[in-house]
Amino acid sequence: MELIFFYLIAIVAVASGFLVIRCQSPVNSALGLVNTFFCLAIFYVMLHAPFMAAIQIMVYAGAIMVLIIFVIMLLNLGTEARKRYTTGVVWSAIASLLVLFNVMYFIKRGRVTGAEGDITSYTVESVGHVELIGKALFTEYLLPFEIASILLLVAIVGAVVLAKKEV
Amino acid sequence: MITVYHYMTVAAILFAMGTYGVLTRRNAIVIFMCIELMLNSVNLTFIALSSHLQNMDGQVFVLFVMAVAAAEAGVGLALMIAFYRNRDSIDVDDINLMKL
Amino acid sequence: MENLVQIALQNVNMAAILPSLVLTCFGMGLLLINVFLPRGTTRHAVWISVIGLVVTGFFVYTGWGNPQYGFNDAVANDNYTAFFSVIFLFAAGLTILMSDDYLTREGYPVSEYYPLILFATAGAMWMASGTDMLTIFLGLEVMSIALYVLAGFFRGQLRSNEAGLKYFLLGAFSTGFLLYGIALIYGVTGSTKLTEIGIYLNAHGSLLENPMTLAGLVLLSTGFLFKIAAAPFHMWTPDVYEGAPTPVTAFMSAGPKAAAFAAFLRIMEYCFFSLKPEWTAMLWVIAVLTMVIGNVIAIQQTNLKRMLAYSSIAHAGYALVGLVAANEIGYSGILFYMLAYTFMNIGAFAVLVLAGKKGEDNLTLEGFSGFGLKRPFLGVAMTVFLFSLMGLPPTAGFAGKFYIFAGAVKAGYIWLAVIGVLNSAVSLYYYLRIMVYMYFRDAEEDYAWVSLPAAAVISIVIALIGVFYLGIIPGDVMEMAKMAIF
Amino acid sequence: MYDKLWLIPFFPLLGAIINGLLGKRFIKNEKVIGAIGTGMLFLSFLVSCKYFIQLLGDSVKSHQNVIASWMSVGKLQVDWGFLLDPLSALMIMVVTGVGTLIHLYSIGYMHGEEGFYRYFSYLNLFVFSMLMLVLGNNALVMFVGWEGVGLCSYLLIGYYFEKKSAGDAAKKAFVMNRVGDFGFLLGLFTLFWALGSHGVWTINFVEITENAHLLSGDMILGASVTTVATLCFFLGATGKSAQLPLFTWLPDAMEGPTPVSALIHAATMVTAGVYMIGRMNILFAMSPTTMFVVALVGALTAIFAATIGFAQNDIKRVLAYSTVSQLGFMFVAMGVGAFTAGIFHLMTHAFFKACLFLGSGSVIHAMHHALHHAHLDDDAQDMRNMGGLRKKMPITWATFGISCLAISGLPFFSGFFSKDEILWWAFASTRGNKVIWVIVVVAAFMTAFYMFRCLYMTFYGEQKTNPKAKDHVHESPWVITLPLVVLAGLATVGGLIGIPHAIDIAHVGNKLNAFLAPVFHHSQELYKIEAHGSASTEIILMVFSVAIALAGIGFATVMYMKDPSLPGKFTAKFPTLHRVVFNKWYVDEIYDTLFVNSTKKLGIFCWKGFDVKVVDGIVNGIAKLVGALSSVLRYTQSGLFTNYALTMVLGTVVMLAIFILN
Repeated sequence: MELIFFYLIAIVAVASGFLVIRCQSPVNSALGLVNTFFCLAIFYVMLHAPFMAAIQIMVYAGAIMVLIIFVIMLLNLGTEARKRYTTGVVWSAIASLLVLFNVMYFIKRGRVTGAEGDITSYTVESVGHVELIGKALFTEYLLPFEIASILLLVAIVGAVVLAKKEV
Repeated sequence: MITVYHYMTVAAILFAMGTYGVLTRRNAIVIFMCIELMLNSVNLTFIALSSHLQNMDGQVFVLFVMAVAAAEAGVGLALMIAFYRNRDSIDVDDINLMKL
Repeated sequence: MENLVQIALQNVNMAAILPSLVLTCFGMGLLLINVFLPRGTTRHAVWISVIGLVVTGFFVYTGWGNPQYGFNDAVANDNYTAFFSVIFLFAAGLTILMSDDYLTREGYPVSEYYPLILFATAGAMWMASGTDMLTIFLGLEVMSIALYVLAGFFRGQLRSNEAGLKYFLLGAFSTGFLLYGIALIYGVTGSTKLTEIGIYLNAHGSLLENPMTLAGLVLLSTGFLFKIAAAPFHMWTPDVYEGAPTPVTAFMSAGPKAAAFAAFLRIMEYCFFSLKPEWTAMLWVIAVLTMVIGNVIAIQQTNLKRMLAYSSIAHAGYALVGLVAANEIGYSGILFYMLAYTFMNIGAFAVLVLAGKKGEDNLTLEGFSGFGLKRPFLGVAMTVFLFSLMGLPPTAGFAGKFYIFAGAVKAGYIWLAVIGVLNSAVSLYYYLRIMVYMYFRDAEEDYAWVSLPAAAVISIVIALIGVFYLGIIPGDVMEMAKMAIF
Repeated sequence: MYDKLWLIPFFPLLGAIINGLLGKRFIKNEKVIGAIGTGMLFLSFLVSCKYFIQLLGDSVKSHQNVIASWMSVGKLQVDWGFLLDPLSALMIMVVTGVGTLIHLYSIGYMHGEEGFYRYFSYLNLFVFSMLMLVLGNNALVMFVGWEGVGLCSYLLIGYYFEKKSAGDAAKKAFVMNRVGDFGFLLGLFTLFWALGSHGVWTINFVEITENAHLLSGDMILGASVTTVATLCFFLGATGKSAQLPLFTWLPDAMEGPTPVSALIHAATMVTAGVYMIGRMNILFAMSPTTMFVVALVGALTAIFAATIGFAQNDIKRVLAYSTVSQLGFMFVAMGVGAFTAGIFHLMTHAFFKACLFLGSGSVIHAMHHALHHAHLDDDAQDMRNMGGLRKKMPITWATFGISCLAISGLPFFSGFFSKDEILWWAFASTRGNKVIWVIVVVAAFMTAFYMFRCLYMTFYGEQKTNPKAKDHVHESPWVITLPLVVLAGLATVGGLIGIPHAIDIAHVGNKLNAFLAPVFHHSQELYKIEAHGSASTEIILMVFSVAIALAGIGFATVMYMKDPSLPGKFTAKFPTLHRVVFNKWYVDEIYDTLFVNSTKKLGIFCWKGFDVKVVDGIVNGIAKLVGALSSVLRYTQSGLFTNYALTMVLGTVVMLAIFILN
């Protein structure tokens, strides 16, 4: 049952991904992308990471995609002139297929080993995912958290500098 | 039974699709969306692995990847707007002033 | 709840992040002060940021020989970090000093420029000091995002727009590969901490045969090789370097490149030391490819910024030789070379900054006709920097190449050293062309006597001193470089 | 003691800095600039003299003076250090001595030139580099000097940068030198690595000499390590010392001012290759193969350049080819194991060739002045515009003539002793070869011939200068003639320090041989390099070589003194010779058709065909090949985002694929 559900979501995710890369209108691409994000959020729930699912919806689908769609609207972009089927496209297709094959090969032959931790699905349910993430962020990952704040500051300053009409 | 490899396979497919999109599309915004697709496939990999390995590192990593994606979106879209103002296009084939 | 705070505080060790902390504080302070500074000039911002860099330098100095770790092993303020921090600080300082007049001349006296450089420097420092993939990744992103903005800083100029956008798209694309690599490594070892990854890989010998490890290694390398500008991930370099504002190009060619080397070297040595035969073989090919492509294409260039961009690709190739050598001399050679390269390359770019006219259309070989005779100081300075880039003694470039190739010879890579020497012979051709134009062609126009901006001259003089100091007495710095590596 | 050795290169450096920084804006006065440049070098000469004398009286013949540590790599320690031994002591004497004279000469010659300060600054910098090259106690310091002299030569050749040919010549010299430098570095790598594999990490010359025996028996690429390393070093020497096939830059280098040609392209820099072989003589001695190659290349260059010298009318080009040819002699000496003779010839050559160049400079100076005065733009360097200058410029004539006698190898002039010793070793040495001896003898004959041709065309016969300018040719001022006289004196008596044993009637002994013995004897004894033969054979050969020289002079006289309007004085001096010339018209014509013309043609063929087409062709061909590759490769840089991203992906895929396949 779960497996069928997984396949269903996976097919939807891949199909919407296909929309992203094939739709001529940027808005349709964007909508496809939003759909992919939702599918991934469902995966996150299935992987016992409900908080990540929420963040996925809020940050990605909520913030980033809105920004993108906003810019698309702002620039009033029409449909993109389709790239002719030049050798470039064929090369691209070959290249991405090669990437796929390579990575699939490595995944199929490779093994996920790794040191296992103690955060089982049971822990997640009893302690709560938000608390686990929060603890991790403010103890183990305090420095990256602070760096992330600088990162966002840089992005804000940068965006302002670039987009403001007058200095 | 769904294993971590199932998720990783889906992620790999999405990653390759994102790559394909980056290589074939001409609209810079769509290219950026394809890059987001690649980042998301990485996120899926991370969370699948994190869940499988039962530690939080992967999930925290994803959180930061999201922050980075947001920051990149802000700056990237600002760059695109600036380019659009001067060139009246955001077709990457029109980024051709400097070459050879 | 109190328990949580205690746990949080246990991990905090301010000494481990002191230099970057000071630097970001100056960056943020400058952002605030900017509001009150007069518009239309950036002079105050220059001096505040220089003070910030000097103060940071002081804290870097106090940290030497006194390694500090903290934040749950996310960061290490050891000698290695300190050495690279000095490189970043010099790169940022020289860049900032040459920027003031340039920004005014080109019509963008925007003070936000300086905090962005400071933040990029701080990002580079996190890359060098990070001992967790996450810290390194975030440092890389702080640096990159600042650089995307800086490359596209002249928002009214199409060239600058193009540079910024191209750099952004390709940079974000390479980030995807880098992250995928980190994810796969995480899957294999279950950690993102460099030491834990290394220990785990070393302890589980069978993992070395695990294709996922290798895939992770390759994808991770892609991300860093992109930042290093190694072939075949170098293609953004000439376009972006040409289009970006010249001081930004100077900064990009030295600071971020060194930062990428810092992180790459640490990752390779901490995590993948047990995979050394594999990655040295891979990098051998890439180093050769990088040197050849950089030098050969540079021959045909007439735009000086673009020529120096190709030359910077070639120099990345030389530095990679040290990574292939993978011994003490090779590694410390990289550190030394990056410092030397910072002085000589930024120096050369500083000369270009001063030589350029608004719009910089005159920065071509033709435009440099007779330059050396009409502007003697800049001419001599440029000559020295070019000699250093060529690798002639007694300049820093020679000592750097000497160490790197000596490392390669010691590791048994004689052919690599030979290819390197042959390549620097090829590189003479285009460096020499600049000199031929500077000294053996008549000036097409009269150069009026112009007084040079003091700050930019200071930056050239510092670079000159650096080039000669490292060339004539490289021993001390090399000793420090040896103490800095692991 | 020897702890002030650094003063020797320091003074010229100081001069270069003072003139370079202050010359343009603050000093301005030519006399002061010239005095600083010359004075600094003279001080350096005095210090050299002091140490030279000190070394003469010292029983220990090798002294090192380390100023500071330069680099250390593992066990390898490289210092900024100097080495004074008989070889370097002799060299510094030559460099500073001849250098001082040429500086003095330059004050007069460069009078009124734009960039006077620049000239002296470069020239001082050159001497500094040359002294670093000579005094360096390890290969890297030598390399610093090696590069430095190349750089200064480049700057000085291009001194008249307004002329395109000067810029091109400068570039050619620099690039060709770099080909040689590549060989030098490669040799250094090989040596470094080979010694390192025995646990000796060093590039110090003294230590190399001490440990060279470790290398015997080592193989690399199917040849012995010493052969490979020394061949690489020799490639370096061919670049710097203008030997086949890298010699074409030297004649072009004559675009520079004449004193520069005298100092750099005759007396000092071009001999750096010979010096380097002398410095590493032990390694060369270990490899008979390399020694043979050196001798052969030297001999071929000697004869080849001599033939070209036949066909030139530019006075400086004749001297340039003559220099190439004489350098060939030195390499023959090195190649047959006559290290002392090679260095000896280096020294005597420095005297007489510097004198010849300065003499030609004096002539050119006068000609230029006269032509300028008459508003003519005839070529001031073309010998066909000269002739009969003997009376106008007596001092120049006398010194030039003495030097011609010296270079031709007339007895008791300096060239006689050094050249004769080379010939003797080529004939009798254990590493010698009769074929090489024959080639060198023919080259010696030709040398005498074309030098006297040059002398006659310039100073004798009717003055062919444009009548308008004719009377404006005057003797040069004292700053120009004084160096000429001193050098001519040295060219006359300089050979007496190396009188060969066979004719040493007064039993003064071969002073030079004894002096240089600490440097060369070790390797000569160890590898059994000696010249063996009876004194009578030596004397017979000596007489033969004198006869050869006289024959060359005779032929030249026959062919270029045939003019009936010869000054009566000369006719009275050589009545027989003149009668022969005067009466034997047909002989002359036969010579002209059979010998001179064909040789001329050969000369022109060699020059146009080989020099210009083949050698330049190869050099340009490589440049073109790289250029073509470059123009193809740059099209990968299409400027399009898609292509860049595609390349990145493909790069990653290839790396992944390689790991799959492994």
